[in-house]
Amino acid sequence: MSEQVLTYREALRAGIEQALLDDERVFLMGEDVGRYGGCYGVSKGLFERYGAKRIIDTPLCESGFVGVGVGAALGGMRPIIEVMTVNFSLLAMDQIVNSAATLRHMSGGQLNVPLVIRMACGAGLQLAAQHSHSWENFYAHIPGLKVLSPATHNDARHMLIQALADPDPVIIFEHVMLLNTSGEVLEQSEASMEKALIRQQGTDVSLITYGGSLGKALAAAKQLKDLNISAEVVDLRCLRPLDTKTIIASVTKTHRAIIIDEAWLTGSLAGEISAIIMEQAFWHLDAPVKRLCTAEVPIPYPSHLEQAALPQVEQIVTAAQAIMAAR
Amino acid sequence: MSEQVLTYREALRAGIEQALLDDERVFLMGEDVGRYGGCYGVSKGLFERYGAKRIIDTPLCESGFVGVGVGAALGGMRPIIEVMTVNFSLLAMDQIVNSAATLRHMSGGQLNVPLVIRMACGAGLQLAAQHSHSWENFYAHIPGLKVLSPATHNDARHMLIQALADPDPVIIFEHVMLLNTSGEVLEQSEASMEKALIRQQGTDVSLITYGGSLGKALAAAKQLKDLNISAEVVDLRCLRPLDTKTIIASVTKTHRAIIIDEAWLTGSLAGEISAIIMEQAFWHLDAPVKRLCTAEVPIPYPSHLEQAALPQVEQIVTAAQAIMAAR
Amino acid sequence: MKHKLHLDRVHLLAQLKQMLRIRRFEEKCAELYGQEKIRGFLHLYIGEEAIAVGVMSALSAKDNIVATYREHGHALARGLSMKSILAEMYGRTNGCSRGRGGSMHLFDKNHNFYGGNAIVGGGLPLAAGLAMANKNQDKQALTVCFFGEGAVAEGEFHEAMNLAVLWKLPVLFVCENNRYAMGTALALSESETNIAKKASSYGMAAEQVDGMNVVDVEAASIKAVEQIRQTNKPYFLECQSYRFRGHSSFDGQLYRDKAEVKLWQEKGPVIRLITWLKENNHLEDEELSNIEAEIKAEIQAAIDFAEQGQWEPISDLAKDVYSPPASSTNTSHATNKSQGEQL
Amino acid sequence: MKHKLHLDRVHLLAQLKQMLRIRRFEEKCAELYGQEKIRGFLHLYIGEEAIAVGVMSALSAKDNIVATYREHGHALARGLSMKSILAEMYGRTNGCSRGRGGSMHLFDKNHNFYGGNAIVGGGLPLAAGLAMANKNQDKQALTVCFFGEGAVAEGEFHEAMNLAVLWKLPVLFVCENNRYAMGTALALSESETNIAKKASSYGMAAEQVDGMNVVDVEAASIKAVEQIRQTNKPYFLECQSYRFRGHSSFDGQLYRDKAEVKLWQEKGPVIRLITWLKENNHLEDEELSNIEAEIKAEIQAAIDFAEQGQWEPISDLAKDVYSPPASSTNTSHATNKSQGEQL
Ligand SMILES: Cc1ncc(C[n+]2csc(CCOP(=O)(O)OP(=O)(O)O)c2C)c(N)n1
Ligand SMILES: Cc1ncc(C[n+]2csc(CCOP(=O)(O)OP(=O)(O)O)c2C)c(N)n1
Ligand SMILES: [Mg+2]
Ligand SMILES: [Mg+2]
Repeated sequence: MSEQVLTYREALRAGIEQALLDDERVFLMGEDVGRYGGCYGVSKGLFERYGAKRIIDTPLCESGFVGVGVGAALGGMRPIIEVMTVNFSLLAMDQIVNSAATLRHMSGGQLNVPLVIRMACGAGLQLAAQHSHSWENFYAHIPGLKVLSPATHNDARHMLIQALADPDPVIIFEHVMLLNTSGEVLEQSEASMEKALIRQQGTDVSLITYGGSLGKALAAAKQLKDLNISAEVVDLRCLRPLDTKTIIASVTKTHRAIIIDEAWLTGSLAGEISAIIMEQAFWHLDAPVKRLCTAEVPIPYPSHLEQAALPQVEQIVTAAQAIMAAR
Repeated sequence: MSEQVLTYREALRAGIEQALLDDERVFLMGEDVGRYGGCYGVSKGLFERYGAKRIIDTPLCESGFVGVGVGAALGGMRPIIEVMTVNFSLLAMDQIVNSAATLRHMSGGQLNVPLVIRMACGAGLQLAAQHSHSWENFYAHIPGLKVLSPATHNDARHMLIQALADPDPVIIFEHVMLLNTSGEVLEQSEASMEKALIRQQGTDVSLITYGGSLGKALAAAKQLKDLNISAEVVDLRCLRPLDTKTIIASVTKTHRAIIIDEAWLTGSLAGEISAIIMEQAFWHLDAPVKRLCTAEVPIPYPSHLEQAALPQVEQIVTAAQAIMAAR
Repeated sequence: MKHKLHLDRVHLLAQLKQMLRIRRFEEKCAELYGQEKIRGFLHLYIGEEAIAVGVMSALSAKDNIVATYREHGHALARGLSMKSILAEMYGRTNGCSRGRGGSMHLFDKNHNFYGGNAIVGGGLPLAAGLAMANKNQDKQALTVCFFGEGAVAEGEFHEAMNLAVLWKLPVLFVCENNRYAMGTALALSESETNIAKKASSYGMAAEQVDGMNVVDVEAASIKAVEQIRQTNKPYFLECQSYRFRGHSSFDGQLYRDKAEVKLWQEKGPVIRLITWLKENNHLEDEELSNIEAEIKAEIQAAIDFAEQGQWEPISDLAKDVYSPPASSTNTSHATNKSQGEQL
Repeated sequence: MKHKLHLDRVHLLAQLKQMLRIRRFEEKCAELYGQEKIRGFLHLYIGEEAIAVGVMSALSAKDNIVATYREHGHALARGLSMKSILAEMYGRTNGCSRGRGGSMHLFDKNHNFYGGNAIVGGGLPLAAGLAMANKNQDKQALTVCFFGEGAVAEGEFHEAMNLAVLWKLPVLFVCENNRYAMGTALALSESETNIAKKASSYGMAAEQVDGMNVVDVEAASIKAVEQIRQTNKPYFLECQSYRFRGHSSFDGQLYRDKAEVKLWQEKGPVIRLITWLKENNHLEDEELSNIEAEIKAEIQAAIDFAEQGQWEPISDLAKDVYSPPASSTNTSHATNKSQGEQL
């Protein structure tokens, strides 16, 4: 099977392009996705190739154009909506949560909202308090939504197509720090979009993570190997529904878990996963599950403070050493 | 100390009235708080007594009037903003999260936003999928905010005053099913607003809860007594910051915990509390912490389905029995 | 597909009957609410019937409807059966939303009736999106979006108006200006109280119409619908009206005078049409009582139907939160097997 | 407090100097960004200097300012020191927001400078709220709110316009219409491209002004400010302008022609004022180079100041997320002790 090395940005673009080619009901809509090429350059070139009917620049009105997307999906289209970044998605949250997510259930199963919403997320670019949020957990809380977090280039390439094949609304989070990185892309996805994947096999401790933190977990696993600690790295991939089976299988094998999550600690998905392990693998644990999350502050601008706020590789390594030493 | 029996609604109103009398910078603003008397009648009579300058009816524009509240707080006023119900608060969430919560930190400590936002919340009135949300967890996730959940009549009476004394933005959740209930009101609050309180002492299992579920936990505790299970009931009161000390003290005493939370399970505050117990009291646990939350569905209209979705007293009793029997 | 305004007797009697169906149905709903057969919020349309009836009679079956929580009238006028509507309000599985939605969330895909939205303003962008889908797929259909004048202050109103005009979307916006949003009078909610003028500031064709006169509403709607079909551009109707009852089941109506209500009741859409028909000898007392009798029977049948409806079993609570899994051929991932082989 | 328009030479030279300070400062910022001294997003105001300078010169020290992420010019023109602004962009504790905010979040309470808001449209309701506080407390101050034409499509714009007019709030809304929101031209974002007309549809006093002409902007601002102080009602200025640089540090500017940019650059506010002054013999080359030299020195001093600034210690990361605990007398709860006694 042929492989390709692409940047994460290119992989996303290739996914969008495939979607546009595969299905004429698909269109991409959002602020500056067209003539500008996307605020992070993801859709560059698509406007020129697919035209204004399929690559739609919207005015600044998040609630408005997301609502239009919901309506268009109801009406038989397959919209890909780009909300530039999750930071602005609060303005559209009512449409996503009160309309897109509820319509099927509250209509007694009559309606479908086959909508995909893409958002950039995460910190690391020194964009400060209003532009650095990790709010995957807000959307992962909502019944009726599915939430994806492609952490690898292959998932960046293929998850959109999987999301579009799903008849229900799917939110995809694209971490800004991944965009410029390069990685391998296969011809197909490695698994259904709802499956967590073991990115590194290990026996001593499970590092459970997603999105922008996967790379950190893998780097930590590498360092831990030199310290004779065998870390298993679980990439959640899908944040709603959670692939509980894979999480529990890993923890019942390693008996220890550290969750790495760029959200603020309190109310993070990391807490949810810790609670799930508590409920389903308590008797298998050799030590309490540990969470490494972002410090509970609005992200400050200077790099040293921003990085101090975020979970880091060294912290994972230290935490893994500590968890191995526990009791 | 003199006591009074009031409905929860009356207790809230008495708190607002005290605030208006205590401080002329205080005003109440929101949709229909004035001439209509508040969508749930909380502010009935205040418009007549305090006039249009202090009891301000707004047009329907949640983002707009909450933003006005943030600005007015910056400008030296002490606004009490009523967002009719948490269901509509998504429309104002950007102002709350990106402005009110960040301004102090990102201005380097120069600015303060002494704002109180009240919202009705919760299910039980058969108002269906768009009007029954329990989203305390969204706000409890945000650094810079404080989040209160008065579950008793005394807290309904006094927490607003405590919130107004705080120089930072505070969100208060008022569960709709409590409004018509009557209870005792003291002349003062029993504790600072950030303290969790033990509402029922016990030794076997901690029932940790807040808001609309406190009554259910207390009812369960009563039934459990007859079953020879001594349940301790922890009323969180403040959802951000969490009073971790009180939670951990209770669990290290009882060695077992059940968290009752009206939010949907995944990503609920219940998960956060379970994770905190995991981290801080793991070695004290005799059984895994259990969560009782709302079923992960948009709340349906018919009573039997709505009630089936919500945590119930019988489930708490059963869960407590099971947790006592574990291992 | 072109509708003409019929001012003939037969048509007017049909319109009267439609309005009376809504009126009598909702009067019964209020009663049933008192008996706790219907629960939750109940928003009555009484006084505003001419709007739904007038607008719906200008539409074709392919057109889409987006309404609010005050939508019994729209559902009835659109052709949803009274049975399925009442059963919905009873919360039974034979209701139009399987009982899941209740009064505020009536849906019927067969009638292109897209709810039943209880977030004020929430339906406006949605309607624009349906219109976009129709336009892009060359369906010769338009979308009608009903909303109250209170929604005009919401940001969604603004965003939807702009997008609809900017993108030339075939939507008919129908603002039901009943002068109050809960207890807030229009003058307290809008700096510009002429809503049609407000709409036209977006470059939209817009007009005010007497929402208490079903003939006027129908005439304006026919014109609007024709123009939309010709131009594919949006159109805005502000229908001036009045809600005779409280906002919902919980409303002391402290914010308005009884005298004001009475004044408006006197020019109500039903009484007005009856009076005109009678004065012009188009309506005999007997005809009217026949209509009333038919409606009464229809309501009784609806009650029987609702009463006989099943409660959804609790085991189905989570059904339809998500669609059933798609057939595996639809997804583009390797099977676990081949994945194992790749690794 | 009443400002008069001074067309005398001294004042015009001062205005020129202010605009040049902004221009040269930002040119240096672009350079420093290239050197990675400044990070994050950097939105340059180059081309639009006449707006901030013209408006600020009509204000008093008590008035409040709310700006956007493109606010270096506003901060400078308002009187924040160049040092504290640059140090902020360096992320140092001697910056105007202690280094926490960076380019997009300049704050200075002493100058009533309330940011520095990076959510498009987010500042509009906030400004209305500040105005409400001023009005209710009888402070003789108004609030100026700057925002781009892109913000006009946001719901917040609509909500804030309505509230400001409805409640008669003393705000001056200044729309900086630089014709693009990132890469989206005005005609693609607004169905009505006359923004002042749009504002006036809310019943607001509104006018368009040439935002490339500092004298026009100042004159219009003085008039607006006077009217606001007299009537306590809002006022709207649409300043027509152009951004000479890309939207931010990451912008290939594929969405517009170089020729278009050049055309606008030729009528730029700085070149225009210089040309006029020179043609009228109000400005000698030497004076200009003196001004430039002063500015150069000021910039160098700012760089030195910023370079010498401290990094906030990591231990202070969470400082000021919340205020320090209030003294216990402020809260109305019994102490733990007395509570124990009660129970
Ligand atoms: C976003 C939002 N805010 C508030 C409410 C509560 N609410 C329901 S109806 C209503 C009044 C709406 O008035 P209007 O739009 O004029 O419609 P009418 O009820 O008069 O038909 C309010 C405030 C809501 N449902 N949604
Ligand atoms: C709510 C929101 N949506 C999107 C963005 C991303 N964004 C930042 S600036 C901008 C363009 C704003 O244009 P305009 O209001 O005209 O101001 P200008 O940048 O031209 O000064 C966009 C889309 C944002 N910051 N906030
Ligand atoms: Mg109304
Ligand atoms: Mg612009």
